[in-house]
Amino acid sequence: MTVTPDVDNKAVLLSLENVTLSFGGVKAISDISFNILEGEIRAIIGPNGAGKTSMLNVINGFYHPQKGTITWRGKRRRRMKPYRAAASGIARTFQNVALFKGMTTLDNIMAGRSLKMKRGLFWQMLHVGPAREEEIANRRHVEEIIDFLEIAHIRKQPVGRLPYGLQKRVELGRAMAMQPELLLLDEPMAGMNLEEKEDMSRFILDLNSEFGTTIALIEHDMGVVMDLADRVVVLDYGQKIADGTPAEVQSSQEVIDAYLGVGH
Amino acid sequence: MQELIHSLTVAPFMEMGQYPDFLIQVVWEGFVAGILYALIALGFVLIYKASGVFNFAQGIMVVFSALVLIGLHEAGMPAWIALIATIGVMGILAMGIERFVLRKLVNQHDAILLMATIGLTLVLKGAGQLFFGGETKSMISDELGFSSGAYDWEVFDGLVIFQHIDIAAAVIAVLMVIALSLFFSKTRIGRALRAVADDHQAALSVGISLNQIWAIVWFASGIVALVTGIMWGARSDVSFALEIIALKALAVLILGGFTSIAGAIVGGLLVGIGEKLFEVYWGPIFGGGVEAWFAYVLALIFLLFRPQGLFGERIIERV
Amino acid sequence: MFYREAGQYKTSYAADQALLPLAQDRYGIAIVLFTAFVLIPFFGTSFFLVSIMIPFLIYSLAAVGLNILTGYAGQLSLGTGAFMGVGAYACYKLTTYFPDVNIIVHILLSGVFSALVGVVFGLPSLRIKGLYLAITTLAAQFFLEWCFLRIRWLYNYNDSGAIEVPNRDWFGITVTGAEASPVARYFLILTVVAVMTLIAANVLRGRIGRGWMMIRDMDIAAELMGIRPLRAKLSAFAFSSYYCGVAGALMVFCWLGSAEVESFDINHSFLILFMVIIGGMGSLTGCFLGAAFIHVLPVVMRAVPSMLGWDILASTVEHITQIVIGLLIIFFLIVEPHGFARLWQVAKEKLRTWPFPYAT
Amino acid sequence: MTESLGSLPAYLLRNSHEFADRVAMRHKDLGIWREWNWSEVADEVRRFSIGFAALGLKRGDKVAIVGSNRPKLYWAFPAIQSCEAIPVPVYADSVAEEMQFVLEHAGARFAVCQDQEQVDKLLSIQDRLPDLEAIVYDEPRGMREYDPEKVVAITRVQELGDEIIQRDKDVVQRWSDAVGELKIDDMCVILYTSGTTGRPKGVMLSSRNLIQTSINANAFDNLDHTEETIAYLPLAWVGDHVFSYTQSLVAGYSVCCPESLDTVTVNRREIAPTYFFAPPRVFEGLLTSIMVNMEDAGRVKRWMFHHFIKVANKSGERILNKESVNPFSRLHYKLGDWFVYGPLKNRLGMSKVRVAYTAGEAIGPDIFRFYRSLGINLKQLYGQTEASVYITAQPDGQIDADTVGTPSPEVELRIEDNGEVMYRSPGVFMGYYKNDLATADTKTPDGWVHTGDAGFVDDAGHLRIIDRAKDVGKLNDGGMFPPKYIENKLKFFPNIKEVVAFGDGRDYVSVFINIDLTAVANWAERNNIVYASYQELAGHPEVYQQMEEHVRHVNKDLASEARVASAQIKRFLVLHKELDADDGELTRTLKVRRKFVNERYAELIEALYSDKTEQFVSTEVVFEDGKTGRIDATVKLATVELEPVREELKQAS
Repeated sequence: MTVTPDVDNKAVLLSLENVTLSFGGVKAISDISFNILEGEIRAIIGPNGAGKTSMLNVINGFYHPQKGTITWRGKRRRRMKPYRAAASGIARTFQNVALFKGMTTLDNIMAGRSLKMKRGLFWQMLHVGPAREEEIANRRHVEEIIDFLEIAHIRKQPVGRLPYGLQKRVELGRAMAMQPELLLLDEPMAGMNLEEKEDMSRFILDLNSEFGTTIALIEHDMGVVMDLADRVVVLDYGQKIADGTPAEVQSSQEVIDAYLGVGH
Repeated sequence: MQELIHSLTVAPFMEMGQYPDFLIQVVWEGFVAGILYALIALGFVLIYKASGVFNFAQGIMVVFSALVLIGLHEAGMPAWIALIATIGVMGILAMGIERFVLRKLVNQHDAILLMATIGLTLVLKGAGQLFFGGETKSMISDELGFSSGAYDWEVFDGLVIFQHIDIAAAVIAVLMVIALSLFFSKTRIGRALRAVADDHQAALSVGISLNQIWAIVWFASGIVALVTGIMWGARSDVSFALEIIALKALAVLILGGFTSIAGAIVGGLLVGIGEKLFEVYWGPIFGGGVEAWFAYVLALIFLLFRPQGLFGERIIERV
Repeated sequence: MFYREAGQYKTSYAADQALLPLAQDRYGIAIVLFTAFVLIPFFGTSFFLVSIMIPFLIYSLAAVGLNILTGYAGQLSLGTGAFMGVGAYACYKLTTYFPDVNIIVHILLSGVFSALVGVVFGLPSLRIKGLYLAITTLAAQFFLEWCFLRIRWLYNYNDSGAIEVPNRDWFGITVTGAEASPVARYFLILTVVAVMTLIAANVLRGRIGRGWMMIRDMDIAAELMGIRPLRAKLSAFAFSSYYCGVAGALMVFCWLGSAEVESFDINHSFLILFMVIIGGMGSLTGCFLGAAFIHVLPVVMRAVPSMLGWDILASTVEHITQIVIGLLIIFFLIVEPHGFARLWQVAKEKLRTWPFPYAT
Repeated sequence: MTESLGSLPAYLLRNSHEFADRVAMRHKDLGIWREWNWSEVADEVRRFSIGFAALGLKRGDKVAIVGSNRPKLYWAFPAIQSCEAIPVPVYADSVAEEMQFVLEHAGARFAVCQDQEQVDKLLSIQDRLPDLEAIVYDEPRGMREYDPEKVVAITRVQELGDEIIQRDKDVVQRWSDAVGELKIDDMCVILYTSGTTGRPKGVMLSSRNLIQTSINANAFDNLDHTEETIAYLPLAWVGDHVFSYTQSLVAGYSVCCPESLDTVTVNRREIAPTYFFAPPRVFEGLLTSIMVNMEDAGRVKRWMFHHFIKVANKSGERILNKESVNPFSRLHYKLGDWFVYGPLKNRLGMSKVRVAYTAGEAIGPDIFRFYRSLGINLKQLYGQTEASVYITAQPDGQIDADTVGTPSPEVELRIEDNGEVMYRSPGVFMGYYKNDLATADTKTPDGWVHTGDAGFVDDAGHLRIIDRAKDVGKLNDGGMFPPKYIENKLKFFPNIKEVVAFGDGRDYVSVFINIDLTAVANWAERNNIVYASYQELAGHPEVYQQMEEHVRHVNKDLASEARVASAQIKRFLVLHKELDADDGELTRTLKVRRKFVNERYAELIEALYSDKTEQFVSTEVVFEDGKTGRIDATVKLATVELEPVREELKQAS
């Protein structure tokens, strides 16, 4: 198994080697290797049940593969808890929006700042001095995200009542608030109309170019993937069947078979 | 220190070996208590299985049904008529609960349904005290035909006493479980009830509405409660303290799982026998009264190692 | 309608994030505080203080404690009564060992003990969720009740098995025990409750409170945002139990005067839970509304028959009260599962958007 | 009369001393209102200006300003003016081609843009703008990869200014001196009028025009430095220029920029302006949404609302005009104020409004009275870019929905024989930039300006506008045909959005009607009327029936007025598509381009003058994404019976 060589001499941010994950004998991912380069937009595609979401779950420490190694920033990663993955700079969004329904847009995005806030109970109780300064500094950061995502008008609305497209946007904002090095997006455009998809694509591209955030995304809309991604990895039945630039992947016979054959 | 370890680990077992007749007696007592726990737990399971409602009021239903029975008898009804009338009351109660509580709360969060049954507990408790008084009463066991005698068994140079009522309780419990099993597997309604636990649509195709099913399971668990109440009342007294004891059924459920009838029985016996043994052989070391918390602590410890219960399957969390 | 917001703009995040960003709310709270601190002690009879205000405030504090755990952190608990008991017994032992130390210090310290106990019983929460957790808190309830009964050291080996509160002074005024005047006790409780409520509000709107709510709303997402579930849940248990503990200490020292194990039984746990349900999960205002309702309703119901000249047994009234509260709980769950707090919130929203039906 | 200073930047410097600590500008940015007091604004402007000069800005240069209401763009005006250069604000929503014309015509050397969108628009046409040397922008988002020589951040320009100030301490003094020496009669801004026909014209205004007009306007309404206003109308529009820039500078009051156009309503509520301007459309829209919202309110609340609105109708205006009202009515109104008017004004963010104006078009009398009856001092004014806004305005207490008020201070008014209104004032413009012909057509050598509007002065000395002078036509029977007059009467019905009337040189009057989608859709929903598209809704028989009732109502109105009695509407149709600025049917300020509509819908018009009952039409349209397509429809034509005209009126005419 060869690992794709570095493109443009970009450093490898994350690499998975021979990763296998199974649930009670059912293999969700079998022997997959691929890497994500710093600053790129990497797409993971494949038919339903191909193991895409499991892949993300492995990357952010929610599932622990039975075999294989994960290397993060050149260091081999041990079995870790999701919150440790978060602390090391991996953020994500979810296929079915997983916002904190009882909170406002603002609080949801503030929630993404949890790791950036440190002040202890004493100051929190008084809500003065350092705790307040910290709160305000983070609020400012969050406001910049709100501005970036153009959601100022829903700032103080509870997220539960927002339309789906806006919820997805808030969720992106929440992940952005973590200032991650690697951002995992699980079908960021599922269930959106054309206009919303265009907006979301623009945000993803801007996010990548303005802040240099590395992005790995799962997406079904091939048009979107081809427009956004620098490189694409294709999974089918838990196995990698192609890896390369959008153009390469599109012309791969195996990919065509997987999509047409399965009748996707 | 050494003494303490000794009294915790060695002494109880030595005692058991020394007086096996006493041990048998203790286990039997625990077994009967366990059956009663199991019966209460069975009421929970019936309702939980069919409607997903965690019925906190099961305990008070036991007390309430027993009070109704005694109350009706005191009002002049012959025992058997009173029994049938009580079954009628439990039926009306079940329909009322379905009509005025469950139907209005359909599709609500589990916790809300739980709390509704806590509210129901208060209502039944208040109503029970209002109509029948708050004082302790004794069950009309003689009138219902239970003999108060005992069967003595001489064994290991000692005497083990089996109260007739306890034997009756065990037998009735067994009969009841058999009846319920037959009901579930052989009757149309029973099959519908089982189906509803898995798939609401499937149940509907049998031609019974969800509302009817709820009323039926509440009625069924009402009858279970009545039987429990009679047995319990015959063994001791009918009082509202029973409600607190009934909470132990929750611990039973944790051991046995929320949806398994077999689990409820095994769990009930485990708790019943376990707490009696613990109380008798280890209780004195702690100063007694450990029965009050043994079931819960057992459940808690159990949960830490096997959160899904004895018969549950491991759940894979999905993102 | 009363909310005339036009012209209230914020020029700093501090102002925007203030507890009460609307001027009308600030006036409202000022009026409430003025009533509580000035009008009530000045005009209230001692019956009113002792039978209504003091228990109301203590229950409110306990409800705040439970609401932090259940309403904000999403961990259902049925052991509130026992945690209150830990506070009360701890305070009693502290006054026994350190009779010269100020009673306020003891009351506040006693919460620390219940916080510790809370953490111990909170440990299973990492692996156990929802209803299962409720059952482990039952374990805490019954185990602690047993301790209060069987560990005689806790009540200084006296024969009654009860703890008796000594008279203690603060700035020369007796605030606890039989000799303390209702007004003095009322002031002490009011101050503690007001300050602790403010602290709770501060914690809840900050990093820690947000962490709890994240765990409550979507624990997996919270963990992927870097929240450590164990730490968040245990801190909620600790914080909540601290409040319950202090409420328990106040209950015995400033209200009941003496207490035994029955004062902290499971019925108390339920009582506080009802306050939280009826008041509203996840709302501090709701704690006070719920406590007022659940506590005051029986007092009113007791008073009504005699006022109307009906000759009804006290126990009968009590049973009817029980039925009414039970029905109200069911009614609320059906009509407004989020309790008074939501009703208040909706009313407030209506007043803000008046005359329109909703915000535009 | 107050002695005026010589330039707008000079007022800024005065304010920085006189009102140093008072808030000059607020902007809701990143969730909170950021504030700048006058001395901070002066400092920002000074650094901006000195930096701009360092970029090469010099006397006489034209600088385009493109964007929405942002503090930095407002500061660009004095910064440019203090370099003796001329700011040229451009409508931010105009498409690249429209922008190209203005920038090319003005010969702009620089442009100040709000954000990437505007910068991209300019860069897309830069080949055709040889004069354009550099673009300065406000918001840095997405601007990373542009040529730093040609595209510069305002903050960078200000840093440049700072660096110069650091190096050379005297530069500040020199700058202040230069500001002091600006000539009051020099041109200080060019405002392009969007013009209903033809290319936009650049109206050159001098400092004197703007300053004197502002002093007069402030005096007229007693506006001082305590006012608050919210800036949300296009920067390039003379109204905003005067209300949010020159009047603010002269009076020293604060201007607040909303967070975005989506949040204007909320932001207005937060700020609660004391001085407020909105075109009739905004007031109409607000009223419609109030009524729609109240439909959803509970029974009691709705009853209360309608009851108290009736009360307000009866006595509200009289109370506002300080007329005598009996104590009972006064009390009743007071109650209404507590329950309805106060909260309503609060929701609208108009609780503190002292003076509100509307202008630009006729406002429906009912709408106008509605706001006044709530206690909002809404007034009408009549103005033009060429007059630096003010020609006439309604003085407090002399309000009539049908007039536009008395001549503003120092304005002379006269009516030509053909009914056209002419004026002369200190605000009269210098001329059209690079268009002497048009200047000569509009402005007489002795300073009188043709407004192009027909009107008359009533007995009370108030001006009444009937229509555009050139639009007033003649029917074949010799009767007068004032199209706008007719159109407005119809447009005052809330379910009608736009109307185009025909009749000049015809036998009778007929109209196109555009339904108001919000109002009609709401009605349809409540009456369970199902429709798939705008087109289907517009053609619905019940909609036609409603429209016919409206037309009858208007006809009754017209029949009662001698001069227009013959201009009753005989035939009408409901258009199958909304008139749209993107299709060129409306101007950017959303006025109908009559000539264009005439050509585009010629077949429909002809059909109105035949006995056809329907007509097929196919129209090319531009979609939001810029693509074009066609809409086909068969439009129904309806005929209405005319109202009888009373004999005495006939004779009078």
